[in-house]
Amino acid sequence: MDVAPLAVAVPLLAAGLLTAIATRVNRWFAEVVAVAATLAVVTFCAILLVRTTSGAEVYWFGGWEMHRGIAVGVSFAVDAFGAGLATLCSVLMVAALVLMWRYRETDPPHFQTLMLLFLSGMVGFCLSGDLFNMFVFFELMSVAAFALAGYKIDEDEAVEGSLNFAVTNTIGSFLILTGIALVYGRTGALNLAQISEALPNGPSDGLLVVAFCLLAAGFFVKAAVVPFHFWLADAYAVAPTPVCLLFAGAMSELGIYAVGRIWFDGFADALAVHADGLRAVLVIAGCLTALVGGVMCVLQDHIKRLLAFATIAYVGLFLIGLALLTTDGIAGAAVYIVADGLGKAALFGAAGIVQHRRRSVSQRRLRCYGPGLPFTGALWVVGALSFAALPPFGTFLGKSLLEEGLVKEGYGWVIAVLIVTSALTAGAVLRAAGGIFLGWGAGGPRKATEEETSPEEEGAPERTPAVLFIPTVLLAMGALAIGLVPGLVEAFEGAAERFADGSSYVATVLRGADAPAIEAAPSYSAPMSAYVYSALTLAGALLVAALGLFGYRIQGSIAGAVTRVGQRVVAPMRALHSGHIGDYVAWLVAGVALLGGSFAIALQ
Amino acid sequence: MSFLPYAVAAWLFVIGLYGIVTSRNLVHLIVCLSVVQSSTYVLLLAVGYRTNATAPIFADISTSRSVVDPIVATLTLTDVVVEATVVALLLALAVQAHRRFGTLDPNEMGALRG
Amino acid sequence: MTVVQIAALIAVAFGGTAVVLARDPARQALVASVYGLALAVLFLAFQAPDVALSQIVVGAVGLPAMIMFALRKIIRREEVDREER
Amino acid sequence: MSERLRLTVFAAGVVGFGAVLVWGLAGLPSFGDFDGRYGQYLAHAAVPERHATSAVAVTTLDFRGFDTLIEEFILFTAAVGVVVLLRVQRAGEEVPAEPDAVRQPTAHSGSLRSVITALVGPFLLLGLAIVVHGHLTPGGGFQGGVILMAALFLVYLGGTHMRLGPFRPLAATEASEGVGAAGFALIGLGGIVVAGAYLENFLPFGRVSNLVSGGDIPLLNIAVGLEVMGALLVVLGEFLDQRLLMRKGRL
Repeated sequence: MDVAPLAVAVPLLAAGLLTAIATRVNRWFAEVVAVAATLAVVTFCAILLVRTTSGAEVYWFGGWEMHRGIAVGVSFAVDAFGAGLATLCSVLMVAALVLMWRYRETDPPHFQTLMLLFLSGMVGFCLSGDLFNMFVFFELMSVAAFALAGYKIDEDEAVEGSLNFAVTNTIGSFLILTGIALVYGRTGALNLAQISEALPNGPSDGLLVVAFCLLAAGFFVKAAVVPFHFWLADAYAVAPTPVCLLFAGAMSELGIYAVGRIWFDGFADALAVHADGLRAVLVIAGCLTALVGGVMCVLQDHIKRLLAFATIAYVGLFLIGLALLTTDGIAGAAVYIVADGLGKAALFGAAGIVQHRRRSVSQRRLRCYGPGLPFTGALWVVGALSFAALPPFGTFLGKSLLEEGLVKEGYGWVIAVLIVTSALTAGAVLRAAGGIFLGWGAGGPRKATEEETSPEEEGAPERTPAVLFIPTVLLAMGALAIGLVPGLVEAFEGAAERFADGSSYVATVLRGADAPAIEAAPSYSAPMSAYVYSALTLAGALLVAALGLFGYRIQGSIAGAVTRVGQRVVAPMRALHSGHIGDYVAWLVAGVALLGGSFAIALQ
Repeated sequence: MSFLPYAVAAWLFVIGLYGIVTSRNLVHLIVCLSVVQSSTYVLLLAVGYRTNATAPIFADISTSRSVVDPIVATLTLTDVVVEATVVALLLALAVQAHRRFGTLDPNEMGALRG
Repeated sequence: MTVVQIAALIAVAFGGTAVVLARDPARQALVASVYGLALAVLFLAFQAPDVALSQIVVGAVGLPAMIMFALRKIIRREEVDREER
Repeated sequence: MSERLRLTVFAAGVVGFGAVLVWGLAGLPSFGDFDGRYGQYLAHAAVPERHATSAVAVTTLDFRGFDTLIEEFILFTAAVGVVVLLRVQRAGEEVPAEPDAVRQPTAHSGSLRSVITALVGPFLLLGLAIVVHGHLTPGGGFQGGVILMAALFLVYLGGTHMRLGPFRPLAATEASEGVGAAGFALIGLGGIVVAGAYLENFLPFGRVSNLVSGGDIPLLNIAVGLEVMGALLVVLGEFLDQRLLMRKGRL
């Protein structure tokens, strides 16, 4: 039996039924239904993943198949990347639902319903092979995400963050829709494979470039590529922790995935001669995103906001990987996405534990409580090391693949960006560890002032509930273990080769052709240089953390001058993240203009 | 003249964005967002239009008549529903924002900085 | 291109502008309702009666109603605040 | 960012943005010259393949029915989202409305009230007609569902008492939206079981122009109508609820 439609239909059905009997549902029942439906989705996605390693699989809804060269119905065209990403989303959803047990005020079954709808939006988006269908799933995912981000409605930040999130992302989806209208006007088709076949027949003109630009810009808003990124930190920092896990671990990455999907399976043939120009533009956008995210990450006091900016930084790295448009780059980005997704989810889980036990997410405040929470601290450090891409974490493999790809394409200098970004984010997380769990920095633990209540006074629990601790441990172990799975990199390289091979995707969808067999990639071992870069990254991270914790002790004119210069660079960047929706939209418009302009120059 | 529908679509997009950027009231901003959205309706329907064709409803016309594209109508129908949903959610957030900040002016909010 | 289409397009272009420039939300809801009707006429002229019907029920009635309800809530709260002060 | 800087960034951006848009739009076929094979194929396949006269309805609910399923769930999500986003005020500082505390006439005069009440019947009929004729003429579950919602809302407006209990029970409206949405998804599953593919038609097509024709489409229209009616009643009800709570707060 085909499981592809069930992966979406089951959570939708569960959501509908939960709401139909909303008044009779208690929390327990809603949770069980949600977890059961999600586990079913995990199973379906895993089956799809296994089945699609040897080529894409197509499912036509309504039984409407190809007819005289026209894709009559809507199709899912599932390949290993789509199925793999869907699996990641559903696994993280299981973790999120377990973490949610602790939330007493989940207003059953509404919260669970929203989570299920969010899941089916993400899964459908990964599996779909039809441009408009992708848009519809994108909207389902977005609308559910807006409501989830604003869930803690009695906090100022949650309301404002969710508003910024909703307005910017909605404009992003209008960009996508405009792009779809352009493509449809040219080709009269909505099926990606059919578009790919029809586009090269038309003139190679502005419409192609602009359509791709608008689609990419729309997905970049979701992925939070600079300068479309402002909303992300606002929204991720305020959402409930289980939701953050999904936002940071999977949703942002979907934006990058979608750009790859529409490029390889839609535009690559028609714009093939411009691939070099596109590569340059996207690599630069990726570097910018990585650096802005990394620097802003170091400046944060709020630990969830810190992780949100780390998410932006990593989106930049993934974009660099995709931008290379080569098997190495894509495989590197994909390994990185999975490993980092688990690592980041573990960090968010640990942040949730800190918030639960200490009733605060501010590093400054947490430091006052002195050393404590050793186990959570250990988890946190594991997450930091995953950020630093140390062996044997999965991120190490992703990063070394990425580095090789960069060298091959003549972008060796970007490796410096990779190292700086990883060092900044890992350093920021390590600094937070020193402050929160060891009470280091700013003169060590100081006595709480009288206005500041201790966590105990605020009724903070004295033990970490197992439902918070166990999923976080499992996620952290997953981030570690994924790097130890034998044959992992080779499998990803095979999948990347298929992902980048648009023409056999098109043949499979339109003509039912079997995908050509590909040679198994030679067994991979990271080169020596990767270890050197890792060591450099770790050293950089330790330096950043040390400066953050003890930098105030350094005195002297040189240190003062350095600080002043740094302030002058950093202060305006900070000021740009103003929380003002008008600013964000102005940057969004400027970003589209910039992207369109640079595409125009690079692709002509 | 045949560019007019596309020009109107582009204009609606741009003027709606202008409204959003300069808005001093969240409810106003949300309505401006729906103006941007109406740009996509105009564009989609204009793309699928065929001169001298009728609507693809065969209740009282022969099936051989030239008809406009039914797909753009379908896409626009979806779009209209999306508009209703996004506006509803945003209005709910605006009501909450007023409750929290006592104002609808984005300039006077500012729980999120840096 | 027919005269009706041109007229409707121009009405929509001006209508959209008027909606954006109406800065008072309550008045804007009214303008938006008229704009919704103009869009519906345009859709009819584009031979899309289904969309026109949707647009009438959503754009000209549904959305303005939602906006007015939300605004009434907000305005009432402002009144209460003023009384308390 | 200062107002001025914001406007500068926007002004610079919007010029480029407009140029990008125009550059792309210039590549479209001239208005009226579009000749997409896909759309023409669907338009002319609707009657022979499905015995339904509205090609738009067949496209929406059959050829591309899967899009519409997700679209209905978007609306559903928004309704659930609005309930969630406005929930705290129900339980929080503002006192929830109790039925007997808020018995206030909504309409200002009795005659206005009777006019409104008199409109309910025609609205209900109109809404139902639009839903069940969805596969024959313009309109369908969505448009009809909105009108049905308006009819029920009129009942509420015309009611003598502004009691929430009997007129807008959240339970019933949520049940309606849930049943409608789940119904659509279930009909899809029926397609797998009976015909082979998700959302594949499994009912006889009937005679062209008959009220019962078009296979699944009328059934799907009814599901959509239920869902839309319920979802919009939930949304409007939530917004109105807010107002009531406020009034109670002042008492």
